[in-house]
Amino acid sequence: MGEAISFYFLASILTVLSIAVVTVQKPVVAVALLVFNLFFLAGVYALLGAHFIAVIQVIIYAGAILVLFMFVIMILNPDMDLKETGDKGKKFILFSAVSVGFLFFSFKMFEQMAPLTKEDIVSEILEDNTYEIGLQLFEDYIWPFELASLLILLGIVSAILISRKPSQNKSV
Amino acid sequence: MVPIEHYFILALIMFTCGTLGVLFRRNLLFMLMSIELMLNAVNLVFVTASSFLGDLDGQIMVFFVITLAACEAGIGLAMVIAIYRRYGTINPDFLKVLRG
Amino acid sequence: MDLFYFELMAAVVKMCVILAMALQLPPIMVWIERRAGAFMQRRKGPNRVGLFKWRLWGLLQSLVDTIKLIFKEESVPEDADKVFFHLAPVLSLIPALLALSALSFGNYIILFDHEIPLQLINLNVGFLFILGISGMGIYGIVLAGWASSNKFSLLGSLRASAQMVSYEIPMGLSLIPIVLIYNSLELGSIVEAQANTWQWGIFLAPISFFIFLITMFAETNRAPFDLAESESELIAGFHTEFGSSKFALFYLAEYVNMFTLATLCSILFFGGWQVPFIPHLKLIELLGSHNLASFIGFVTLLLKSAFFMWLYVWVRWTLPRFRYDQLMKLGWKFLIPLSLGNVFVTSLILMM
Amino acid sequence: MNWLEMTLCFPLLGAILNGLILRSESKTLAQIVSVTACFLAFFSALFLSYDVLTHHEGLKVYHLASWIEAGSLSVPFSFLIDPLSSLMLLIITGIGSLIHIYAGGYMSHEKTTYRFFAYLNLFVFMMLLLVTGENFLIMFIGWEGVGLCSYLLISYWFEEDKNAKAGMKAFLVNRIGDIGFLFAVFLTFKQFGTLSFLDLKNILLNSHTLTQEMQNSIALICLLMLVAACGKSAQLPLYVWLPDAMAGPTPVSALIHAATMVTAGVYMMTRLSFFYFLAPQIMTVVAVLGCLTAFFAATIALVQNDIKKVLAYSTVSQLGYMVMGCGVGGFGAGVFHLLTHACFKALLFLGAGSVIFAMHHKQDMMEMGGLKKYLPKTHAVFLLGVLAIIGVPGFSGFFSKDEILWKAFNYPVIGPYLWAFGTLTAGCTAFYMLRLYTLTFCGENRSDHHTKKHIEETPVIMWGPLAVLAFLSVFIGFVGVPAVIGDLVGIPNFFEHYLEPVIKMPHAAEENWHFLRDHHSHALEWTLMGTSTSFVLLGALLGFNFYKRGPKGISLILKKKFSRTHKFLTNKYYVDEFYENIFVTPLQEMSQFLWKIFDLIFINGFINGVGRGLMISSALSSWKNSGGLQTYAVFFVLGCLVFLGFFLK
Repeated sequence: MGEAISFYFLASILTVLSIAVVTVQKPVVAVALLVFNLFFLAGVYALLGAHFIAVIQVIIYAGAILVLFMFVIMILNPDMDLKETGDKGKKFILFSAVSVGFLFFSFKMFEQMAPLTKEDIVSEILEDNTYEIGLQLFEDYIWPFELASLLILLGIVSAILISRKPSQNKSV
Repeated sequence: MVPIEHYFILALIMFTCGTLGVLFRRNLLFMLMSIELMLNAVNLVFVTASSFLGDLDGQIMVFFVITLAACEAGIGLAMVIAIYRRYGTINPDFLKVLRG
Repeated sequence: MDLFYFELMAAVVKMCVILAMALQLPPIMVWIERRAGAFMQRRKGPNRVGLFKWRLWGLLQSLVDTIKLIFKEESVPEDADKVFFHLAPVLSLIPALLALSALSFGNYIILFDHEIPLQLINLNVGFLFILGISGMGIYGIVLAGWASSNKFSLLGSLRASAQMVSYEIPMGLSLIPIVLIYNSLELGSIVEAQANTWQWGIFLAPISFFIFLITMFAETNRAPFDLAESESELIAGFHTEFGSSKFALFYLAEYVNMFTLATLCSILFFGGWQVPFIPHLKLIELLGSHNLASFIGFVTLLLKSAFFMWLYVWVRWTLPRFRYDQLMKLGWKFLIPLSLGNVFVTSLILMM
Repeated sequence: MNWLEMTLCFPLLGAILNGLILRSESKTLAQIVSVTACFLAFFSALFLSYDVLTHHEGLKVYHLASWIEAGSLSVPFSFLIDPLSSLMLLIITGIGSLIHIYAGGYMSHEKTTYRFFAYLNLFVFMMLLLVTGENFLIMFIGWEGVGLCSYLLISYWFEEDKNAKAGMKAFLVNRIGDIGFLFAVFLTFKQFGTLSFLDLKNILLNSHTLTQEMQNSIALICLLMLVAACGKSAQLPLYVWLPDAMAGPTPVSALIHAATMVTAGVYMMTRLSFFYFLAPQIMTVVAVLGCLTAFFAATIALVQNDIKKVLAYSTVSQLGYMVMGCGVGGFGAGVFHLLTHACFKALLFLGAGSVIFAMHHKQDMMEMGGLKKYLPKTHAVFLLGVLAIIGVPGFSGFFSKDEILWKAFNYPVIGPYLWAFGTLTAGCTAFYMLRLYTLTFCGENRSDHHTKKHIEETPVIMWGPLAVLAFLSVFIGFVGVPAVIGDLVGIPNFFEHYLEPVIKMPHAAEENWHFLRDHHSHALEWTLMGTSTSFVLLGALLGFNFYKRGPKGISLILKKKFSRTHKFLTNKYYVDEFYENIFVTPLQEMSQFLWKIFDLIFINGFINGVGRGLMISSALSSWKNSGGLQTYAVFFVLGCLVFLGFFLK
């Protein structure tokens, strides 16, 4: 009961926020809304019993990635040109096409999705799964995990290289 | 008990919002944020499936997706800065260097 | 159903207690800071405001200040982003209070045959939650600086957020040895594992403590890392434009954050609510009362936290401020490698 | 390494060394390399011939490697050494060596000569391939190779447009003959399934009767080969390239366009004599063609003023003799004339070269005269050459020419006419050779003062080879003294005997050629010999007397009297103009037409149209290549949706 109420509450907020994120005018507002969005999404994760993922979501997504967005917005000119450009008619046609495509696609998907049976649903092991996640991560997924660390390293280096101002003296 | 479809519908709404944002917002920052939104929608599907099926693989996948998202955001934003420095705009309509 | 309402009521009571504690913090701490500063600098400090003829060492000065802050006129800059200008103090306070709610203040007490843990929300991800939530506090600061449409504010908020993001990494890394040693993320079980005084975090993971202590200061933007609000450079940083109760909220958030980290430090490195040299179970045996033992534990934790709060003040009036590049260099080039090495060495020792 | 490989590889090695590796600026080095190569080849050829003729019963096939193995077609790198090819080997390498030496002197004023010597060596190599090849394709390599070298050497001084054009002309005219050769090769393979000379010879010699189809195809092969021979040996109507080929350096003219390459046709016909015997009607064509060429070229030579041109037409005329000799069934006589002609024509060319060299590359006889006292040695050897070519009894030309005429007379039906024309040609030959000699060496010197001052005898490197050749010109004829004289003085006819194993008549053809075995009265032969000799002497006398005082005197009167004939002859019967108008101009106009209409409009239009169409279509389609990131993304997403929709149905 409580779970259902929480879910629909969070879901309605998330829907509104998701739409708002892509429609608001100012990037800062969008980032703030996205933070809330992710925060509430973490709530949904917690509701699903994925506490570790929820916390990770908050720490990394909300606490780090979106701070980066915030930084970039502040480093760039706050008064930057935010005008939407492009042919309105063409955009509208394409917009409708994509929307209709998504609607059609989702309709078909739900139509064809095999309903979950009671036997499929297992939720016992989900309590306190941080330990299991750790075990799986370091046993079955050790190579992907190491590759992910490499990816992060590459990300750091390339981000620095790309965004670095071309320095006058080559010693730097 | 909330049926699994409702989680999926929520994910679908978020994903659609993200896609439309990527496709129609004429601003690189908004495009990146919309991509984050899309990734999160996917994460939600993973976590939901993982939770309903009692399989932790989904959550581990989310872990990796978040890793990827961190890199993506870092590099993407670095590129946004570089592009802004170079062209003075982050509107992709003005960045048609590869125009045919 | 009874249980549900009982737990609900218990939670409400706990919330009130925590909120009250949080609200009490700034007045007391402000008074302590001013008095301590005066004491260290051989001044008098605020000592006049009292009740009738009792001066009470100027204790009521804070009360008066609070009243002044609340009743002051609110000023909003013309160019400010109104929504975020009003939202920013709240955004910085909420994560602080949320983090506070996840702290474990003591063992459970037994009321009406129900065990009530002295912790508002018990998550199995424990202090990760606290770290994440306190990270969210950045948004309050950043948005505050941005919404003020003031150069100094913007710079201050950029500095603050960069600093906090940078120091979150060594802080998180410094806590990994604790997780490895006590094999848990839950604060309650970590404290229980520190029953023996020689198994406190400070003894088992001294380097972690060292790093945590430094990052504690940096995370709360306290001196010597108070570059975000350094008066001499940026006037007052991100809260230059904030006055009256909004300013009070920032103050509140800062002290709550300080208190959260101080308590966390006590819990992780100094045995939490374990009385030194008397394990909790033994204390229960000695006193014969569960509730009394828990209360003594709670007081012990408060004392330990108070020491760290004092340490904040002490350091603030002792050390000069860092330069910004020194700050970054310390964070990225010293603390992160050190904490990584610490994790490595600790894991190595634990494996052997 | 056996002698054959050495014979073949030395000239090639010389060519590679000179042309590709050393590329030396030094004339001496280049000459030493090439002369050494040629001499080594000559000695190898000597040993090879000796070896084969004494130890292997005059026939040996060297199989070096396999080349083409495709289905039933098997073409190995195999070489045939028999009396004919060893004779050719010796002529080529022997005279070639002498000319190489001479060339060193003649080319001494050139800047770099390594190119010249490399070509020369390459030519020798190709010529050796041609004459030693055991099958059609090896022969064809040589055939094409000598054509290439001839082209390269004719236009050796390619800076002058005239020379480059002459080379081109030679190359193109030869192409016509080469096509005949190729078709003949195809037809041979189709008909006999083999390209090996020995195999073919065995098949045809041992077959007693031939089907009509076989005879027809043999006739066709012979005809096509005749076309090839016409191209290479400068017979009517393809002779036109040879006079122009005189644009090349004189040693080249001596080696390629007198002694060796142009005789390839005669060699080839002799090599394929077993074919030709089986196609008597084609043989008639061959004989008539040779006779006509001989007479035709001789008449043109009567009035030419360029010393080399006279010799060139003389060469064409002598080649006509050889071909006529082959055509009347006297392959031995043809080859004998080939041998003697190689000696005295090389001598004459080199002598003319010496004159030209001394006259500082002036070739007009009208400006010469009286060189006897300036160039005594050259004069002496040149005179011997002249006597040899006109066929003064006792000199080599007499024996070979007379044998051909005698063989021609015996040919049924048209034989006497052939003989009559041949004799007339001999008279003409005597006339123009004496005219040449008189204008060049006798009388007063007509050159300008400047040239006169510098005329001096050529160095030993040039007149040395001439002396050797003069010796050969005089005495080489004695190897083939006709029976009627030989019986008298007791010298047998070595040469006929020598070539006997090569020229064998197939059984099936014997009835057509019975006249070859008929016995004729010696009196008739003596009579004919006397007649032709008197014609020769008459011609010589007239030639000497007419031009005794240079171009003035009687010759001028005659020239005026027969001015139209003279003009006609001077312009070489207008053959070049005829070809120009009938073939070249229409061809050029057709090319122009094809270029303007077909190339420019159709092909270019098509190519450009494709390009323009692409440009238009890409311009049309580039709207989608807007460079707009999000436009791309939209279509990407739509595509994904379509894809998913397809799977979800």
